[in-house]
Amino acid sequence: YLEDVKSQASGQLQAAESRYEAQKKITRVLELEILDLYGRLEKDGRLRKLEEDKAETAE
Amino acid sequence: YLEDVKSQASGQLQAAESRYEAQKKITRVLELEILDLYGRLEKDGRLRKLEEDKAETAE
Amino acid sequence: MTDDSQRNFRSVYYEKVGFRGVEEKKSLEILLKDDPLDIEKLCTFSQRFPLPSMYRALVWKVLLGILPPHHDSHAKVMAYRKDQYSDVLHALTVVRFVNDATPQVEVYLRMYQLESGKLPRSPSFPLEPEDDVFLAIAKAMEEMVEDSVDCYWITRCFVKQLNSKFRDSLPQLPKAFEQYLNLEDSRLLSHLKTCSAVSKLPYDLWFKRCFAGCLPESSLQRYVFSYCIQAAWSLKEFLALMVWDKVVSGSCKILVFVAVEILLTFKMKVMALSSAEKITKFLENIPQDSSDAIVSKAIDLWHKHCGTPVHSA
Repeated sequence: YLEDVKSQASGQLQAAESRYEAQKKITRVLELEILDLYGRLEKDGRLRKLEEDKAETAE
Repeated sequence: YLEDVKSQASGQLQAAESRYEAQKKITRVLELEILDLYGRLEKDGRLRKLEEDKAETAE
Repeated sequence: MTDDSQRNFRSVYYEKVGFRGVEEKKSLEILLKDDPLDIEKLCTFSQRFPLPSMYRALVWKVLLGILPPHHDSHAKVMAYRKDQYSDVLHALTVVRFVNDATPQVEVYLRMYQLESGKLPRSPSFPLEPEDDVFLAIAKAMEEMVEDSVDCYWITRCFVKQLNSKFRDSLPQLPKAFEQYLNLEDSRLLSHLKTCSAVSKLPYDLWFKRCFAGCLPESSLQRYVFSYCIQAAWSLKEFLALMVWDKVVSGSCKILVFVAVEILLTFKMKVMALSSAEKITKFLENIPQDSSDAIVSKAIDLWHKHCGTPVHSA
């Protein structure tokens, strides 16, 4: 009976852990996405700066 | 002793659940950040598009 | 289709869905009342009999470890599984990997990739060969499992089982295929060898995808229609399930016998083809009109060579 209680608990614990692990994986993906988006924003910013500079030089 | 095992199991489960909740809070923060960054990127994109259009009209 | 194979097919299915089908359903119901569930007995049952469709998702979830053996835990564990499903799905929409227009099987693939740490940097990156395997299996699974949470979890664990439990045995299957084909029809094997076709057979389709998308369904429709109604099987699930019940419950060897049976069924055609390319191409697109009995005969063949699993219930 004791074994039974233990195995039942471990079944639940496993599912709870797996839900937590998935959440951790999600965090990692979101972090990477943020880095990527910042990179794109900066590139965009630089690009615009460059174009503005060019426009000024042309004037 | 059985009670002991049961309370230990429920303690472990609770710990796993609170780890999950904590991680989920992090996820939510990151999500908001991503939404914000996408918003800025899109605004930038629209802005540039607008400027390009203006430039074309001016030509 | 010869009279003989037709008779064989019929007898197998009268047996399966007739009175014995009712008995089987009852004995499965008794097994499902056990608390905790006896995984070993459920395995043996699935190895021997096709699962009634109303219990298939439940038995598969238990056998694949998605649900624990204790009935009391099912609701709680399934709630965790649902959370996990919607968490992952939601994250994928946030990073714009999926949207409302994304086909369901692709959603499953992205979820699986995220969970296994293999999500590419961009959704526009080309798919890996293992992704195609996943998609093929998910597509077949989608036809059989209605609930999308169940479908994702079953596909995920099914593919995981192929990559873990069967990782060492799947590469052995081509060798076993050769061995059993030699026992069943050595002339056919020598013909394949003469054409140097043995190494070029569609092993990936057979053994990595477990025939997902390979065995035609339409021919079955007219043929097994009445049986399906009696057994409450939907037509689409019929073929793959007969095999996949066995794979889920722990035998990937059944795949070898399906492959051998395909060769035996199309022996005349294969013998008439003289190049490896033609043979492979033919086997990848089995004609729709004559493969009705392949699976049931394959199961007979499997039992003949490997013995019938003892049902200890």
